[in-house]
Amino acid sequence: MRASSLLSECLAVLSKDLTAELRSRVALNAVGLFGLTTLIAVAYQIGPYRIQEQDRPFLLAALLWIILFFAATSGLSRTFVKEEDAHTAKTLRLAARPLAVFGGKLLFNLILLAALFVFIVPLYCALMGYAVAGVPGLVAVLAAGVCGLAGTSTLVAAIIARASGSNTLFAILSVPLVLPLLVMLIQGTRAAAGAPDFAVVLPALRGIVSLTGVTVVTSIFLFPVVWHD
Amino acid sequence: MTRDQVRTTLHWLLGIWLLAVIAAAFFYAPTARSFKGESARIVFFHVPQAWVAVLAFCVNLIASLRFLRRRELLDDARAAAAARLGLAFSVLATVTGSIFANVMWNSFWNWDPREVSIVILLVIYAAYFALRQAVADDERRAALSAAYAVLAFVTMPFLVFVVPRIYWSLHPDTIISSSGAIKSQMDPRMLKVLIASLVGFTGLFVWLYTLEVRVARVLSARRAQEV
Amino acid sequence: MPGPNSLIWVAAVTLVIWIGIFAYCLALDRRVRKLEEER
Amino acid sequence: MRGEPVPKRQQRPGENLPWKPRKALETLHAASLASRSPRLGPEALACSREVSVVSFAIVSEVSVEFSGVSKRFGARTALAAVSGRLEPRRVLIVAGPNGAGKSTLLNIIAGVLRPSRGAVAYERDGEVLPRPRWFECLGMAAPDMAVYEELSALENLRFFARVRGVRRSADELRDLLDRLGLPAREHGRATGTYSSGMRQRVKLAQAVLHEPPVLLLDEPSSNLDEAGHRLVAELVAAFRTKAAVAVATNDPREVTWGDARVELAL
Repeated sequence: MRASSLLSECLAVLSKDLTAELRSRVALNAVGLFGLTTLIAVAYQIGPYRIQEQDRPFLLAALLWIILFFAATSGLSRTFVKEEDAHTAKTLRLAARPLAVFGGKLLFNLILLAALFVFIVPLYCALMGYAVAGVPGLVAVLAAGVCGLAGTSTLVAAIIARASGSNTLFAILSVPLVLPLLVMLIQGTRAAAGAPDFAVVLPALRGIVSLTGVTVVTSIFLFPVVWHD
Repeated sequence: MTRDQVRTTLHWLLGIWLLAVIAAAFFYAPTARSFKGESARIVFFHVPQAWVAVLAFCVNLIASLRFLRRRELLDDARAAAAARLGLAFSVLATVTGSIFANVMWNSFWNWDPREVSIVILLVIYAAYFALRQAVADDERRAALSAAYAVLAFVTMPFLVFVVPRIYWSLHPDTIISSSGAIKSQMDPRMLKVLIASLVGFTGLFVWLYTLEVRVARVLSARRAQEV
Repeated sequence: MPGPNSLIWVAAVTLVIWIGIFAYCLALDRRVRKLEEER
Repeated sequence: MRGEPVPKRQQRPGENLPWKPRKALETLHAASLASRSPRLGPEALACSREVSVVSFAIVSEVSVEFSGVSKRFGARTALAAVSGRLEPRRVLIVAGPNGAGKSTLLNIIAGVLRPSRGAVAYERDGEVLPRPRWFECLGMAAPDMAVYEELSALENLRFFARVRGVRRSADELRDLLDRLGLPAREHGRATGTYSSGMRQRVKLAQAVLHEPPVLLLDEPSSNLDEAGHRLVAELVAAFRTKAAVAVATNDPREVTWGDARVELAL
């Protein structure tokens, strides 16, 4: 019988993942280094002056999300792949409920992405001379982006960990699912950078939040199928 | 009339029906004012192919959900058969779509939302098959690809409805709206041929689909015998 | 731009393609029926 | 959808019986154990008297019935129509040469693997348990299972206790590790630095941590020294007084523990 609630089990899985990650820093290195190298490469080549004034808003928003998305995909699948490769997945399968594992891993991916965004975005704005008019709007879009990316890719990570576990398969499977999210995020970022008031960001936010909600709810129903044989 | 005789008559009926559709598409239907030149008649083939690609995706979803409930490998075979046909038809739809775009807006690709959603459907099919190749055990492959099919289907509406509307606000000045609008101001004869073509292509899809499922059923029966 | 005679030409090619597909499907259907009879 | 969220359950009677008073029961167990189970091998009997037994308080009894279980991996048939039953207070030995499907059978019984044909049924106080609920009354240790190498033995056990929803204080966990022969100075080091024998003891600890009514051990004393083997014998002896135990092995010493046996051929 379960004396504890689902939430405390999710937090147990999360704290385990965090301590393991802080000691081995597998996903952190992958995500951080990938993000940094692409950012430096882009900033070095383009920098704040080489784009003409009229197409700066489109380009800078799109470039930001390209860097963030590909940095994310290099690290998001680690949490599940490591469990399968180290054979700890079977022990966890026999110890925890599937929803607790999904919750814990989702929260872990959220924190990992939040760390990546906090690290890369300010650097990006500085190196690329990206003047953002509506900072609260941008922060809202970024937060929605963290939830969206983590929500979509957690189940995909679980799927590929049970398949071949390769990162390329993770990118192939998550691209079509993340595409609508990316289009809305880029549109939201462009709007947030353009105008200071918050209302301009709302249409994109509505789209992102509803897509993330639908994806997370579907993933909750699908996760037990993927996690257990 | 045994089932086989019914089936062969239906097949011959479908054959003649599509012959008539092809003939009508080239000779019976006039080219509407908004079409430039004769080769825009390809719309009679492009729209049904896109429709069959989406139909195949729905059949794949239903088969996947049925597999998740009943865990029968035959449902997985159905899902895979529908996905294969869906992939073939979405490739055809993309090719005919770009030819159609080239004729209408003299550029092979100009981000018309209908084209974007068909190509994304193509990418989803490709990812679905990449996943199926990557799993060895057939029970697990069935479960994982069923889960992915359901997840991809859920994000599909966002692709088809939300992205184009947001995208339009970015480029309001594109020349003509998506082919959906053209359909409404077509003249009645063109509409009749298009509907006939839709029915014909759906019949073709059903025929190919049942063929594949019958093969899968025979193979699984043979494997069950060997155990 | 394609004149009427090339239209006939394109229609002919399409008809040939369709007849090929149709014949292939019929042959497939017969082979599957033979397989099913073996069960 | 099959993965429906698990329904709320009522509190099991005596679920979190305080651990401490049971210590008094231990010596009683040791004495009663020695007299009651003649079939145990001589050295297992000797060791269970002077070393304190792993105490436990399993309240409800679970029996497992597997009938006509077979498993095919593509063309290869790993298991062909195996049947048997796991009874509380009895040890079932699953014996057979390597590759005969011992681990496959145990995985199917644990619900981690789905049988191609046949069925497995868990029954607790007359009520059949659905598959998502099996793992709660199950403890398993197998070669293809591992504990988290970045975490120390203590952190591993604390994690498994929390995630299973079982309240265990730090010194109870340390007590369990001591009993399984893990020296106290090792408790804090990451399991990655452990020897395979020590890691096997942590695996056994996580299997018995929540006092499961069903215990599945797959080659429990693999890479264990002589003392380790005796500890496993004692563990099985302790658990057999209340729980259903299945041990997959072809180690002759372990085969003697069994009340019943399932022989798997190649």
